[in-house]
Amino acid sequence: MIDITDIKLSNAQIAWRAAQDLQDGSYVNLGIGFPEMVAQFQPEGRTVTYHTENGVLGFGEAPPKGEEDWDLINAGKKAVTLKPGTAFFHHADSFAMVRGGHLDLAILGTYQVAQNGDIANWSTGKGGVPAVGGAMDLVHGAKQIAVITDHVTKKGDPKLVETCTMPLTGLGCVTRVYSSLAVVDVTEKGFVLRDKVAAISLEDLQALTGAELHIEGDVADLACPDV
Amino acid sequence: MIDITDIKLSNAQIAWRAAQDLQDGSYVNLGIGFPEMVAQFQPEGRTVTYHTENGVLGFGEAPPKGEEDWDLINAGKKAVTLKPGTAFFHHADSFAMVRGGHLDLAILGTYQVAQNGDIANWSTGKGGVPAVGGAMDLVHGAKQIAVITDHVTKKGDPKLVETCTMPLTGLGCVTRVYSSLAVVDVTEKGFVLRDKVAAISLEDLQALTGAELHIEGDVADLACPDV
Amino acid sequence: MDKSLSSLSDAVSHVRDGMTIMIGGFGGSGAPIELIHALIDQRPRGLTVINNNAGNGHVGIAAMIEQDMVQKMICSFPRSSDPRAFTERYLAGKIELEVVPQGTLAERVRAGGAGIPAFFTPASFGTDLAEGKPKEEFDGKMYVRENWLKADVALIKGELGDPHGNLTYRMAARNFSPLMAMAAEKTFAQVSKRVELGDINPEHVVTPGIFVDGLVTVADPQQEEALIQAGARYP
Amino acid sequence: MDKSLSSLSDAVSHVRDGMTIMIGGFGGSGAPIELIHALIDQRPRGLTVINNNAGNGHVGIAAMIEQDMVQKMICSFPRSSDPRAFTERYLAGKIELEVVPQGTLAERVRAGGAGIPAFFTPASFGTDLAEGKPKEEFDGKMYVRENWLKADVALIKGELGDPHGNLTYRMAARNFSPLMAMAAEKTFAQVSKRVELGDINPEHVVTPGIFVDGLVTVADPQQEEALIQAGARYP
Repeated sequence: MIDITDIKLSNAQIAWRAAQDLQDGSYVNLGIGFPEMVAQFQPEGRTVTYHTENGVLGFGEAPPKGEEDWDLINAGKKAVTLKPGTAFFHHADSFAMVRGGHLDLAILGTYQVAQNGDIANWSTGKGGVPAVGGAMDLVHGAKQIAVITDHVTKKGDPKLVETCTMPLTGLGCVTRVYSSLAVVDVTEKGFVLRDKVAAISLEDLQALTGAELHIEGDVADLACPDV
Repeated sequence: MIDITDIKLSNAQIAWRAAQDLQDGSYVNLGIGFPEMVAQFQPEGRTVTYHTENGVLGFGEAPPKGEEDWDLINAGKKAVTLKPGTAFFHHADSFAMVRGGHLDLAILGTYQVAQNGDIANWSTGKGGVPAVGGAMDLVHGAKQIAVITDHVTKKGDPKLVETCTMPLTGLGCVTRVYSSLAVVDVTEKGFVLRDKVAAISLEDLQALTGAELHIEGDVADLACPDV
Repeated sequence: MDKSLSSLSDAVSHVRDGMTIMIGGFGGSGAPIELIHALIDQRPRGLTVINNNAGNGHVGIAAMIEQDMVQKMICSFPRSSDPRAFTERYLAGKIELEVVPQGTLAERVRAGGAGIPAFFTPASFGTDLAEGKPKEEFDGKMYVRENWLKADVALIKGELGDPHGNLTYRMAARNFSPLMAMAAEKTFAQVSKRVELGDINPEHVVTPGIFVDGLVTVADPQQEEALIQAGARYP
Repeated sequence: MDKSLSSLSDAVSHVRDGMTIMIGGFGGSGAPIELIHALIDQRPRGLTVINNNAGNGHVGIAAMIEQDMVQKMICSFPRSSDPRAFTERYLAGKIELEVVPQGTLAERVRAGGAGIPAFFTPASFGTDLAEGKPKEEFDGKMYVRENWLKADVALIKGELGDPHGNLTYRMAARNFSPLMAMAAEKTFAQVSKRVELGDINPEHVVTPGIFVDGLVTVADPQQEEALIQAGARYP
């Protein structure tokens, strides 16, 4: 197995890379946890309006510690803030936005993503208490569904796979993967490699990926600042 | 045929009689046209909150001529007024109130009502332009569906019938009929006579009714003031 | 991000021949008269129009019909006061009509906006309007299955609008507009007053800006009901 | 007509053993802590509770579970911070769980309130949570059929409330409460401020009074999140 410890992107760098693709004027839902980090790297000069499942559109960043208002939280139950233009609405309206295809992009974490766009990100299938939250709605909601993830599990198993082996969240949903080693699109023909970190060879990257990586035209360098 | 010209109630008197049964604290939808008149006779000391399909709850009476605000209308497109406690909402919420069974009572006009509670009040079936409005929603909406109507058509045909011959609005919906000659409940066994105008005999009333009028206990006098 | 458009004609320029368009309003309350008249100036044809009514007098939707722009009306009540523009063409077989119970119409539009392709309602069960539709019993009561309605463009009228497209509505002028804003590919709103970002209390927003693609300020908008009473005609 | 109640215990006295109750809130935001604690004082048993979560710490719904009042939870996410009251009983087979995707949960509650017995959603298609449910294709995409959810009683928290029961909500504390108010046979709201009839602008009403059966004023309500962080425990 190739040791990628020194060449893979940090979570912050993955979030930074995903943030570079945020479109001006877009409406975006960031999944709870790691995906929330994407907002920190939103490029200057673009207006991105963030949606959260519990009924807020256009909220601002986290307040300083001690100044939280616990009636003003996001889906991860973290405190957020008001911004000019914020709107509140109830949960059915919130998921009308999701299910009705009104979001431009949702960025989610994942356990596995398959070459046909299937995603498994809600349950390890190992017992315990099942909990789904908004995951199964979100994967059908936005025009684009991106995932941000390590390229492999802690044990080194591929997270980009031919077929998900973990319990599915949704079928054929994911359109793009930002991993710690590559940016990959999910297309009709399967995974198409767009960017990879310069320090890894195509062969090694393929070896760490559970399904074929197709090449279409140039593969860009996945270069991220130290964030 | 019995001549009922001099003994039958006027429309205003039918509306007055229906109004006597309005319950304090109830939520009521009055169909467009004749049923709207019921509100004028609401007994003193009772609070009745009126709902209209186009998204207003708790509106007040018509404004003086010349003072209409055409953004503040009822389902009949007549101007109404604000009252303390009025609420506005959109059409889907308005029909959630209707369909969800939140209204206590809807009072509607009708062409025919059958002994099993079927109602035909939206189309004469004679061609022209079909138009249904909220009729088919309202008949399923409220806990009680009352109709106010002449007892017979202009040609003298019964409007309370065994089986509706005109296009149906809904099946088994109507719970009470306030007619120009009687108050009739729709029950498991069919029409049950509650009140009748004193000047008509039971036999004559039955002759003007297209289905059997059952008697359960006393039949009260249908006495109305000159309104 | 500023969704303000410089003119009414910009807003309606997205409407092309053969499109399905939703138009807000219930009678004159909430009817976006200026947007409709700007659309008439551009005269797209073969439109399917979704509104509660089918136009009255000679302005608004009735004027669209008189200009032969409308191929089909989807509405609940095409028979309110002076609907002659529609009635004449309908009886002559020159315009199609789909009559939908008012609550079902509202719910179908909401469903279109909310990504719900079908739902069950008791309305119309046992009537001519339920013919050919799937029926099913739930908890001892019969229901009819209805499908979502979507549109290419929605034209609506708001009261306040901010640069992100957040909207409020004036009194009962709200009616179908928040639903239509959700159900159309593109939604354009005329607003009586444009305000700055932050001027609308976030708790008072009725239509969040995500549902609005463009807005045009029309201060002192015309009221359809008043125009009809005055015998107005467009163009 | 004045729907004000004199005490929290009046409001919760309608809850009987074996009932299904909806409780507003998303985490601590909008959780009607005082109503829940008043309910705990009365200790009805065998309840089915519908909420987004399954309680955290030792207050609110978690405290109900600790008092063995809850037979079943219907929720989307029973695994937020410190859910141990639920988790222990669930793993011991002492409490039932129905996990519902969050958007489906919201829509099922709305459907219950709106008289829609069933609807189709794409959420959960192809997953374990769709097992045994009817599926159907619309416009080339697969959907799952879901049924309405109703309750005997809803307990919610509003910001302003007037004598007719018209309510507003504070910021994101709105979440499920307007839907639950529609879907329950009886809805009781604690409000942070009782105002006079007419004090709420009719355009700003979020839950019209028709959906509310009783309200109790709880000025300066406790915030569940703060209680949990402080390690509070009820009773």
